[in-house]
Amino acid sequence: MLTAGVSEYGLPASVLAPYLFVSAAMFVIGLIGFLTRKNLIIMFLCTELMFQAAGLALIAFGRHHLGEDGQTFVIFVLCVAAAEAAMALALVVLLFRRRETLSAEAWKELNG
Amino acid sequence: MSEKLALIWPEFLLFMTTCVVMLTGQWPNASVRRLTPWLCAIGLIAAGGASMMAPPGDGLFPGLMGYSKLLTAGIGLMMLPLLVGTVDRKVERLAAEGVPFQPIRSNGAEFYAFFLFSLTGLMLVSSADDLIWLFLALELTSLPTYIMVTISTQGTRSQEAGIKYFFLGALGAAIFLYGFALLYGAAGSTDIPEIAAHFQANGVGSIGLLGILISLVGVAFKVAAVPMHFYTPDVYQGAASPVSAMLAFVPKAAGFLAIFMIAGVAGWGEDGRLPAEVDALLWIMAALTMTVGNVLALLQSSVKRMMAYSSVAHSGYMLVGVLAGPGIAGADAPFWQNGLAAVLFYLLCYGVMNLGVFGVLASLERRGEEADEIDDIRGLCKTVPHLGWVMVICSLSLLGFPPLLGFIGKIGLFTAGVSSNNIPLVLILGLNSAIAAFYYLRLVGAVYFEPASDTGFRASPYGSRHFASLLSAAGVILLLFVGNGLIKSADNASRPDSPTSEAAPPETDYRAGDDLHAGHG
Amino acid sequence: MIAQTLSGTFLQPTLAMAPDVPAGIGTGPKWVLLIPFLAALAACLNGVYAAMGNKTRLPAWTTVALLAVSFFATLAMAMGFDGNAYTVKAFDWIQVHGESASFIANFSFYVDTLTIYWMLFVTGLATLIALYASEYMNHDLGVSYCRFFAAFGLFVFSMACLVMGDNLVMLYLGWEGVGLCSYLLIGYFYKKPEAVAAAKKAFIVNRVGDLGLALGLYLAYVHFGTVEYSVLFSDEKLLAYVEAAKVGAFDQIPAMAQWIALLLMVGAFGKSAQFPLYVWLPDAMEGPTPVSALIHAATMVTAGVYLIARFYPVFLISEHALPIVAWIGTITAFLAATIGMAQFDIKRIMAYSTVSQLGYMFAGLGVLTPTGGAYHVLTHAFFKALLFLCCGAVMHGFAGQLDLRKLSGIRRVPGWGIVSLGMLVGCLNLAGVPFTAGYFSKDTILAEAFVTPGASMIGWILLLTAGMTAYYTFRVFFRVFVGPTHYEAGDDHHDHDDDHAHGEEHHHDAGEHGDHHADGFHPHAPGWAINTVLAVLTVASLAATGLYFVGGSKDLGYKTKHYADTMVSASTASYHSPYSAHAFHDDHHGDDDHSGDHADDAHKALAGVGPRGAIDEPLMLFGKDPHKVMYYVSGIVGAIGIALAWVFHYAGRKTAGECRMDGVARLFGPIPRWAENKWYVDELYDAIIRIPLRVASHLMHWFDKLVVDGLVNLAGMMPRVFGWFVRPSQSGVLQGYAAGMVGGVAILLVVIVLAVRLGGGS
Amino acid sequence: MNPIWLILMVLVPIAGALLVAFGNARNAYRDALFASFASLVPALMALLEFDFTDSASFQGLWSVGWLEPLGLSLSIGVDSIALLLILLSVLLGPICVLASKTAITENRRLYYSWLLVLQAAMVGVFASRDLILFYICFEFTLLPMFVLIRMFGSTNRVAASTKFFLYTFTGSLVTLAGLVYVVYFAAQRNGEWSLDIGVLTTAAAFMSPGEQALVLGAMLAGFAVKVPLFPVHTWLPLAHTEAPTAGSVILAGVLLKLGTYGIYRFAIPMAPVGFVEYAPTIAVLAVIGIIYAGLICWIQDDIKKLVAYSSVSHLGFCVLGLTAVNATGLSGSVLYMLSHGFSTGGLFLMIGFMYERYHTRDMRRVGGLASKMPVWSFFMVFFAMASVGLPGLNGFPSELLCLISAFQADASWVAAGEPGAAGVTLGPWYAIFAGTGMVIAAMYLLIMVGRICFGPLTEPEGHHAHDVLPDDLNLREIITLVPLAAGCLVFGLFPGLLLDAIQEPVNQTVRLVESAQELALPRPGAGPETDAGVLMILDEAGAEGANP
Repeated sequence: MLTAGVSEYGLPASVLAPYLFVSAAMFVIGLIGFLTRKNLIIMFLCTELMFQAAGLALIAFGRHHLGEDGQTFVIFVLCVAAAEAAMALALVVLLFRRRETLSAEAWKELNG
Repeated sequence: MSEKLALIWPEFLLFMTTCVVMLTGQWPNASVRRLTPWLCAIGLIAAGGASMMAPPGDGLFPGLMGYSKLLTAGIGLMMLPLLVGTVDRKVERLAAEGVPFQPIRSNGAEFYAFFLFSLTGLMLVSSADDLIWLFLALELTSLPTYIMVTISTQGTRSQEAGIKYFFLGALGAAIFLYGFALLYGAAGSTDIPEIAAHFQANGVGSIGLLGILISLVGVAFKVAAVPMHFYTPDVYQGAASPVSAMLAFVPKAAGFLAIFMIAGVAGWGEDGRLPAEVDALLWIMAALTMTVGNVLALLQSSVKRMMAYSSVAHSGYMLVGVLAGPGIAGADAPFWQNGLAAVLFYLLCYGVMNLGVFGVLASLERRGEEADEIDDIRGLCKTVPHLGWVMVICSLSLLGFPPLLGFIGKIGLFTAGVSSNNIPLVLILGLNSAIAAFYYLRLVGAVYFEPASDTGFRASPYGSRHFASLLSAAGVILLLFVGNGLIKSADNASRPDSPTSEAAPPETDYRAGDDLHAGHG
Repeated sequence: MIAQTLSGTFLQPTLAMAPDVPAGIGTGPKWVLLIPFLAALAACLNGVYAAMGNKTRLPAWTTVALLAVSFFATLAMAMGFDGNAYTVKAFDWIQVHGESASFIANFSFYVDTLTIYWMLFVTGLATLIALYASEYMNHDLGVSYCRFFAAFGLFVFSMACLVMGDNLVMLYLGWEGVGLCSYLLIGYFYKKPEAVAAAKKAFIVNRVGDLGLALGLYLAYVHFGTVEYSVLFSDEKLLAYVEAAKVGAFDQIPAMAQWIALLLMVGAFGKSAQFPLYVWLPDAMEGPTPVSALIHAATMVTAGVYLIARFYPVFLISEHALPIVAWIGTITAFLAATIGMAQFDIKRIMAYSTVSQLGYMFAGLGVLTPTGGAYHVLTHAFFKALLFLCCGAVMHGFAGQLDLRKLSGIRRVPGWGIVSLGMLVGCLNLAGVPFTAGYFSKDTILAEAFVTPGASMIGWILLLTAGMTAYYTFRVFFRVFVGPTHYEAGDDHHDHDDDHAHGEEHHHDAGEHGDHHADGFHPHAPGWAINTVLAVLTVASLAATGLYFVGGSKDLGYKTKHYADTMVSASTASYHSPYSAHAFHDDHHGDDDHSGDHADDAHKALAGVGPRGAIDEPLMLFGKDPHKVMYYVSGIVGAIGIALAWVFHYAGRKTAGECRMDGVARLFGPIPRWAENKWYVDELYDAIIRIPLRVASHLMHWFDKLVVDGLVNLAGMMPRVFGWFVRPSQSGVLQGYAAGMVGGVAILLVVIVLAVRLGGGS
Repeated sequence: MNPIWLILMVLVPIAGALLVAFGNARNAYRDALFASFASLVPALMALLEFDFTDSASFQGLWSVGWLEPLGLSLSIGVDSIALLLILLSVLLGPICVLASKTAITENRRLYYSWLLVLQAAMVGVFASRDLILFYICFEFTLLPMFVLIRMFGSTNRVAASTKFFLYTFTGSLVTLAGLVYVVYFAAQRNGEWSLDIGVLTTAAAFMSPGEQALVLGAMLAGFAVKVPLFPVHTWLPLAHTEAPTAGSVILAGVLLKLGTYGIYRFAIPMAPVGFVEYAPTIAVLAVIGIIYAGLICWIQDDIKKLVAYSSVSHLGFCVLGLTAVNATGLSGSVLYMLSHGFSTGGLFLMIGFMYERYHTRDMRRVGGLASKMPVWSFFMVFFAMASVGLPGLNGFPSELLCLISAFQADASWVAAGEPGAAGVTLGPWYAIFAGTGMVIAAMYLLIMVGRICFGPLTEPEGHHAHDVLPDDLNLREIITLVPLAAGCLVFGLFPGLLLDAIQEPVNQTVRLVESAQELALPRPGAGPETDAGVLMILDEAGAEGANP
């Protein structure tokens, strides 16, 4: 599959696969962290991990295809991640002021 | 590059307005501050005007931009009066009492600015022809809404809603980002038409397929489709009604446009169907979404929550249209085969009629608190007749009661579903409309038949909110008379690029007759 | 008087048949429509009177006058009849013109001799009884009086439609119409729950029969493609069947055609109160007596006889229909007689005697003598109307008293002479005393029963029944009209009747009451209208005897014996049994002279229906002409019956309440009580039909509520249940949501991959 | 015929409704009466101008585009059947208004305006020549009825109205799917999207039997509920019992007929082969309904529920006639649609008038009214007799024809060439079992009359005279009843007035079904010539309805 469209100078499939594996592992680790950790900040960091997993995949693919698109994409992803981080911190601070806790489980007034 | 800029004139105009609004929103002079919504309106009108003159884009759906942007501007314009008075009440009251205005305490500037940002994002989604662009546009649509939800009221509920929305949104974004990465990996390009062409030429492949599936479920978060729907009721209920009204439209529209593109990448084949896996995914998602949304809505006593679930259900209806695709005949498919056109038209209908219900809730107040429970709106037709009637009309329209706008919208989905041979799904859609009738009828019954309950809710002093509600009800009825043009433009907007093209298409002019683009020369 | 008119004046024109008549059915004069529509007009006018609040006897006079005109129109129709059946159309009624089959039933009338025969006594008796009722009902002047006469007029209209209708649907209209009027008139005293119940019962039981009639109609339509007599009876298929039936080749007749008669028969059983549908008629006596006389004795209940007579060809082609008719008639005759013997209410006795006599008529039809049946209808109409009217007069005069144990020797009460005389004549007729009309008509049937192969058992039962009839008839006469004079007032049925108020005041309980009548109750002797009517009917009943001797004709190509025979033979009911006792009077056997000449006219072709199976030699009874034998036998049997009644109910009787029979009855143990309780047939029906149905209805109602509606509600609940099921996922916990999302996506992806891969992709 | 009359029949009531809704509450009754009488004028004009010699073709055709991409247009036109049903709807208008004068004392404006809106919607249903327009009107009738029951009904009105709405709405949505499928099929076949009923009818006959069966099932999901056919009837007794008098009259008179009309107009012509195939099944349900509902009537104490169940039973006959799919049956069935409204509508009015005086419908508490209300009792007996199917009144011809049609529609008889046999779907057993319904009808209606009219007078405890109404009917009430009673009598004696008018369209439907049958199951030896002939007939049948 991956051979399709591969430039002869690009990252060969055999080398690409470990990158993708790492990327997938990062994504899953992030996911598991998101699901299991109660602390909002850590949860946010886990989403960052997932973003960066995607970034890693993009870079690997970019190298594979020998295009600049992947790297460009990663730059933008980083920007967005930064923006989200800013928002996340602002929100977390706001919430902490209210409840004096960073536990995600403190917020379940709305349900049903 | 510069010719591409021509495509985003509306966004640019909105962005300019946003900048101005950021300033006026916290101007020390109250009368200038009061101008803010008006400035927003001007910006939206300008953006709308510009979108009419926009040239066809070079994405998968060249005509999509014009319609979507105009739709965005139009619905945004309708929402604007509803947003008035959502934030800064205390600040403004104090200011009116002579306390010096403290910009740091005011949220007005951000609120309007974020509203416009979000709309800008939505417009950008419609003009996206690149995965990066799409990703950024989607994020631009969503990020401001996280803040808007959080600041929409002073209570903890908004903050709870905000935190849930933000975190789950981030999770969703991560998922579709990963999907995008896979897509890029499979096709070697981020340019959407190129990816589509690549897939068409070489087959989708397993990585590509995985990318499409993951992107779709990720974007499904935006439209609140099952299983990404969990946040919806909490967020809608926690946010102030005007913001909920916006959430029910803006991210949903963005999500559907993105779904169009991703599904378009997979391509509706010769037989008009998506690749089997994608088809199955959307089929199951559509069926589950409408069913889960409706059955949960049945159990609610909070109108906002009910409307949130109904919003989930409506996404399910629209997914039927996505499944149907642009029709077997491709660019020549008539409207009744064109599921995408049906979705675009239904988005319009939904945006208009949904606004009314939230508008009514926003127009009822008890010491600054908005109505939420169904008890709060009992007997509204007697106490505040105009709001009561808005509620009746919009509920019936949401229910799909003929001949109101919702029914016309649903007919399009029905015909598209039937033409794409998704008859079981159409039956599920029909039965779900019937389930929906249970709770919409409860709304109608509560406002029209039941005696007023004295829960202390009075008509809101913000006349603009009443205006927005009435506008919505009027739209439900009056748009029926111009439905012809609207359907035609939705139809044109959803015409895919020539399905057999190998690469990015040249600019075509086959939409010359499009009335939305009448001014384009 | 009427009988004389009948025999003398216009009998001849009836038979003055043109020898060569063109094929097909002509159109008659429009004024024939007056006969039914005058009656309808009477009904309408009475309705108007009711609306205007009329409180005089105007409704009665209007009705009598219009019915009289109608009667005279009938006479004119009879006299003007030239032997060719014709139709008169009032208007188009129900017409469906399909591509393949058309259904046509017009509101039009069919006139042949059978129609005339029937209409003569229907309109004649109706006029007389309306006159009677004008006096009888006068305690009810006002809206009720109008109501009575409106229904009366409507009845005559319906009866005219029944008898004169030119198609089965018209017949059905009349059939149900008379049922309605019967319902309305039985329920005339609508405040009495028994009257309401009886009315209801009459209508519903009749409807069961009507269903049979309706189905017969449908089948006739399907098989013959028409329901119009003029087409149906000249249908070649039918004629061919009749030919086949003549030689007994029933296997050549499709079962479908044979079923028609079996279905129509059910209708006839219902309307003519035959077993097992007879239960409504005795109860129908809750209606005012004129109604009982007209509807439930003389006319309506003979509709079944008319139906079978009219459709005689159709019955002939059915292998089992006529035997069943004969047996049902016989069983009914016998059963009703046994019940009649044990009753004490004189009106009920008359009711059971009506049922019994109707059984005779059916038996007559069944043993291949439509003539006998029709003749008995006529004689019975007169004498039974007379009997009922006499009973009515008694009831009217004695404040509703009808118990023969509480009335005695009325003959000697001043003013009751004509009533008693009328009663005597009626009883003589009913008992079949020699040389009365009833004697001759019953004799015809009995004789035919004995000569028809396989029917002799019927003959014996009927003979026994004749004796029983004589007994219970004279039981009434001997107890009520002769003997020591004694009476008690009844519990006045007529609530509004001030005249009878004193009767009520002085009412005494039967147990303590002695044998005097002088404590203030004065019987209310009948007035001129009642007496006139009774007198006319008495004369007519006697004169009907004469019809047995006049009116015979040879114009049909064979010799008919008397007026009824002539009229029946010239119609679709024509049939002369090869075994017929008449054959012995005829110059030659009917077989060879029936066919041929008149074959062009379908109706006459039918009139020539020959033998059912060839016979070689005439049948004999005891080696003699059965008819003559029967003259003696039935005379003797009647005499025995009367003698028994005399012994047990008259001889030595000192009081109204006690007689020798009481002792005799005890010998039979509980049987008389069973007979008095009508052999518990009503209870039986309750137990096997009504109660199970009612239970079923209740079950269905619960089924409807619980299961059918329950399922609907359950289906309505399903979304909600599903909602409750899904709702826990909305726990409000952020990470729960995330887990739901991720889990959901994972499951979705797995399911899809599995589904598509395992499903072979597409 | 000028389409303006059809349009006016819709617009006049709507204008009236607006007048009432925004007028003075005190004048609501008067204005509504005026409007309902005013709409009789176009009705009369339509009747006069309609060319009955050409009754099968659609007249008064008028079309204006609306949502062209969807093919949705406002196109109207009537054949004689539609016209007669429209006239019935319009005729019931003034009757319902008159009957409500004293019964409705609160919210009069709402009541009368919804009543008028309902009338307009009913006219729209029958006048539509556009499938979706039909559906819109069909569904829209739910709303006014829902309001009438919910707002003006008796104690259990909330449950009744909700059930009524949801039940019929659910069924209709499935119907919509079926209808859309037909449209889709026609569009594929013709290469052109059209919602014109005539075009669709022509094309639909070419659907494969399997498709037809599915489409039939979908259509029945809505129409059978509306009829209502056993076992989907349970909403009706509830709705009837709770509805105000006028609501019950309209429900029985017209709204139920929407179901049978739907079957006649859509299910039969659009799925002819499927319909013939499944007709026996439908007929069995109809027959079960006749007997089952009849027996349930028998034991009711609530008089209104009794009459409501009797509607279920009666409509069974109507459906039976349809399933016979022959000229007799369809004529009988259409006749039933027209005449059932008179008798049952009359009964509901009677019950309403009684209810106004006694505030109970329980026959254990009130009865024997003949002595106190003779005029009322007269009409009661009259309408009951019409309902029983007494010959000479309106129930009879239709019932007769429906039963005959079922009886004659035996395939073996047709094959044997019996002259009166037509149709192949049913057979004598259907008529025999349905015929017991006649006996049962006599049973329950006479028992009802016996209890309510006759016997000793029973009045609820503490009953006192109505402060406005006299003991017996007043002039207004009699005037309300007279048209219905006259209808019963006239259409009983002269059913030809209606039968002649509906003959042509009915025959055409039969022709269409037969041609479709041949198309689906070509006889051996039928060459292309025959097929062409069939096509011609089908096209002709469809073309009659096609808009110019």
